Amino acid sequence: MTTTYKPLNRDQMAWRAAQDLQEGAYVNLGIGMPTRAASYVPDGREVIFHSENGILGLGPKPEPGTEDENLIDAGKNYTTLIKGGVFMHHADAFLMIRGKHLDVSLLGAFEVSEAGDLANWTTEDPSFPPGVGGAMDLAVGAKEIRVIMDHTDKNGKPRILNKCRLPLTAPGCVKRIYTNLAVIDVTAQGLFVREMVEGMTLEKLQELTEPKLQLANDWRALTPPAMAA
Amino acid sequence: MTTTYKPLNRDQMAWRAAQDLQEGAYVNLGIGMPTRAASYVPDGREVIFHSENGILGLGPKPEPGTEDENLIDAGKNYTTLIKGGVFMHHADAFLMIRGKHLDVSLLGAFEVSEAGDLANWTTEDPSFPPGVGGAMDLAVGAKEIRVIMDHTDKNGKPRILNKCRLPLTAPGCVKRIYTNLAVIDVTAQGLFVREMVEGMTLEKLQELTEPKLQLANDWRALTPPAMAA
Amino acid sequence: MIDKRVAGPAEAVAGVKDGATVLVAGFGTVGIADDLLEALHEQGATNLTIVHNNAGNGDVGLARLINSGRVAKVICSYPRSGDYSAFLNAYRNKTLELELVPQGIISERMHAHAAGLGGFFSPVTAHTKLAEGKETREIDGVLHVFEKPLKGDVALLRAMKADRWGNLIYNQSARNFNPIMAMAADLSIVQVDEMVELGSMDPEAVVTPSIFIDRILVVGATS
Amino acid sequence: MIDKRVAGPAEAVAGVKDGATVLVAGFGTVGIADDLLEALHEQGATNLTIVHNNAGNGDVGLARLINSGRVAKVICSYPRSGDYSAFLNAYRNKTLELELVPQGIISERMHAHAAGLGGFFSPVTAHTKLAEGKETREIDGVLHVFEKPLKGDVALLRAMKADRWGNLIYNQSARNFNPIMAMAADLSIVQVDEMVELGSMDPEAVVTPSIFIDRILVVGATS
Repeated sequence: MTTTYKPLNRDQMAWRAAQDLQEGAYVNLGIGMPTRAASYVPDGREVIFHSENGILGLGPKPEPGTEDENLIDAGKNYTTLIKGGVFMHHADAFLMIRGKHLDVSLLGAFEVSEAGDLANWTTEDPSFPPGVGGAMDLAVGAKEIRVIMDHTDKNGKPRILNKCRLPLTAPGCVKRIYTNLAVIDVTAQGLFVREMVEGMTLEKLQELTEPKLQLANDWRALTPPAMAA
Repeated sequence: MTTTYKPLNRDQMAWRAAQDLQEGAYVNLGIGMPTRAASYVPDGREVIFHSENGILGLGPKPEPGTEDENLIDAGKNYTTLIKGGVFMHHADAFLMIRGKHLDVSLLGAFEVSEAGDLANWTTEDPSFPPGVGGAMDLAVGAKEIRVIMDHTDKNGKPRILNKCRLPLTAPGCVKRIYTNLAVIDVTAQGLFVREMVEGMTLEKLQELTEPKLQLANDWRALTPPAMAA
Repeated sequence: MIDKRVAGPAEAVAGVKDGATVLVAGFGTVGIADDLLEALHEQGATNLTIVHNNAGNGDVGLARLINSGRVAKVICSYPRSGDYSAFLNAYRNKTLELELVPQGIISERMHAHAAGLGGFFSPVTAHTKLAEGKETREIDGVLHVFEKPLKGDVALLRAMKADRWGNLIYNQSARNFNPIMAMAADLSIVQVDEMVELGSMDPEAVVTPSIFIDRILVVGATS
Repeated sequence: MIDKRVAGPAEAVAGVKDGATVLVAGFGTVGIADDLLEALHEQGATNLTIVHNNAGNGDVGLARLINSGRVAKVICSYPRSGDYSAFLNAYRNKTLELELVPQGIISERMHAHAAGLGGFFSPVTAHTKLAEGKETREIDGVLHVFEKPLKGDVALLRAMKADRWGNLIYNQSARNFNPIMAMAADLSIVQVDEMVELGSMDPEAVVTPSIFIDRILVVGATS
C-alpha cells in the first residue's frame, strides 16, 4: 500500500505554529521561517513580538516606500512598531531572553533529539567562519522553546534524531516541533505525535524519524488552509 | 609654648572639600557633612552630583513651598534637578558607583587608617540593628575616595589610626582626608599633611593622629573664609 | 484584548502565598506601593521575606505587616530610617531575621536573577564582616565576593502611568527600585496613578516594558 | 562650562593606541558610527581588537579597517552578515583571530564590566562547544559557564541627539549596543546627528546619561 500525503509548505508550517501563540504571549521568532508565523496569528489575538536588537512590539513589514532605515528586526529586514511597542538596548533585550521573561521562542533548527536537544547554529562547514548570533541565548532563555523545521533534510534523512550529530545549541530545551508533516511534543515519556498531515500514518512518519514516535490518544489531522507555496 | 589654633567648623570643612571638585567632575556626596560641599563649589564651575537613589544632576535644596514629594536625595531630603540632570533606576545608579564611573566620592567616616582603610558603616552598638546602605558600594566604586570628618572623636582621641578598630567598610580606598584641622593625603609612602589650620604645628597635629605624619614640602595654611558655625 | 488591570486591591494581591519573598520597591517614603502593601495585609499571607531598601516606617505598609507578625525576614541595606520602631521591636524580640546587604548589591542581585544569571563576583564587602562565610575569589588582583541572584515571588511596585499592556513610566526619584524589582519577580504587581491609552507613551521613553508586568491596580491621582 | 564636543573627526579619535580594544556599536548597518570608524582608519592605530555584533560590511568602516590589516582580533556573535568578504579573507588567511561569543553574552559581559563586577555565571553555552575550556559550575541543578567582564579601551557610538554634557537619545532600533558599550569603555566617543540645548531633553527619557560619554562628534542630519 502506498501512503499518499502532501507535506505542508512553509507558509502552512508558519500558520500552524502561529495558532499556538496565545493572547498576551510575548514571543521571539527566529530568523527565517519562524518570522513568517507573525503573519498568521488569528485575528483579534494580541501577541507581542520581541526582537533581539531591542524591540518589543514588532509589527508587520512596512509598506513599500515607508521603510525607516533605523527600524530593522533581528534578521536585518525593515520592520515596524505597533502601538504599545518599545525600544531597549541589547543587554536589556537579552535580559528578557535569558531571564525567562518571554513565553515562547520559536526557532528554526537543523536537528532536534529525542531529549529535546537542539542543534541550530552550525553545520561545521570548515570553509566558513562559525556564527552563533543569539541562538544559544534564545535556546536557554524562553519559558518554552518550540522548533519549526522540515521533517527531513534535502536527502530525505531524518532531522529528528536519537542524538544530534551537529554541535548542540543547548541540551533538552525543545518542547514542541512543527514540521511539514506533523506536530510533535517532546516529553519525559518520549516523542508524542499530536498532529499529522492527512494521509500520513504513524508507520510512515516513523520511517522518517529516528527515535520512537508515539501517537497521542487525542491526535488529530494537521489541516491548515490552502496557501500559495 | 601653647599652640593656638582654631578648628574649622562644619561649613568650612565642606567648603574646603568643595574647592577640590573640578569642572566636569561627577561626584557622589555622602549623607551629612559631605552633602554640604555642594553649596561651596566655586561659582562658574559645573560639577555634576549623583545620588544613589537614581539621580545624576542634583541641584540645591528647593525653596520652601516648592518641594516635590517625588524628588528626594539619598539622605531622603527634598532636592531639585538641574538642567542636564537625569533619572535612572537603582541598579543603574549603583552601576555608576561600582563601575568607577564617578570621579569622586566624598564620604563621612568614623575612622581612617594609615593604609587608607575606611570604617564608616557601624559603631557596633549592640542595641541597634546594623545598617550599611550604600557605604560599601561607594567605598569601592568611585575613581577617588575622599573622606571628610573631625580629626578626633568627642573625647579628643584620634580617628586617623594605625589600624581601624571599627569594622571596615573597605580596605585601602581613601586617598585624601579633610578634617577640621588639616588636609592629609594617603600615599604609598605614608600620610602627607598638605594643609593645616593657622597656628597648627606638625607636632601638635601628630599628637592627635596615631600613625606618623609627614609634612609635604609644599604644604600651606588651611584658611577658609569665615562662616557662621 | 490584553488588559492587565485588576478590579481592586484584593484581586491585585490574590494568590500571594505564605512564605513568599516579596520585593517592595521604594526608597524612604517615595515610590512605595502603599495600597498594595495594605492589600497584602488584608490578604493575610504570612511568614514573608521582604526585600526592601529600608525596613518600614510608622505603622503603615511594611511596618504594619511587621507589627502584625507577618514578616519572618527582611533583606535590606538600611533598617534605621524614619520611624522604624516596628522593625526594631521585632528585631529585639528576635521574631524577625535581618539579612543586611549593601544597597547596590541588593539591586545587582535582582538584576542577576532578572537576566537569568547564576550569580556574580563583586568587590563590594570584600575584606569586611559582610563577606564572612561567603565564597571569595581574587580576580585581577582584587578580592571579590560571590553574590547569588535574588528572586521575588512577588513584586509590589509603584508607577506614575501605565497602559493596558503594563508599560510603565515613573515620577522622578520615585523610579528607584521599581524597574529592577519589576524584572526580578515571578508576579509583578503595580499600583499606578494614571492609565493612558496604548500607544500614547513615547516608545523611546518607556522605562519598564510591559513584559515585566502582570497586574495593574489603578489608584488614581489622589493617592 | 562643560562641552564635550570636539572640533572634528581627527580630534574625536585622537589617542587611540595600537593594541586597543575598540567597542563598535551597531547591528547590521544601523546605529554604527561610520564617521568615527573612518576617522579611526585615518588615525592609524593598529593591532586592534574589535568588539562588534558582526564583522564588517563591504569595504567601509570596520571592513576597511580589516582590509587595511589593522584588526588583530574580532569578538563577535555573527561574522557572516551582509558582505563580510573583508573578514572572510582575513579569517581564511589567518591574519585575524575570531572569538565567537553569543550575542547576549557579549552584551552581558560588557554590562558586568560597566557595573564593576568580576564576572558571572550564565547557563548559555553550557554543554556546547563554546563552553570548551571555560570554568563551569552547577547552580540549582543547572550547569553554568563563567563569563569574564568585557572592557573597551574605546567605544565608538552613534546617537541621534546629544547635549553638551553628553546625555544621549537614540533613534528606534539604532539604540542596540550603543548604551551598553557607552558604559563599558574607558573612552566613549559618540557621533551624533544633532546637538540640543542642555535641559531640553526629558530627564525621564535620556537613555545614556552624560557620565558615560567623553567626546561628541557632531556629524549633522545628513550622515
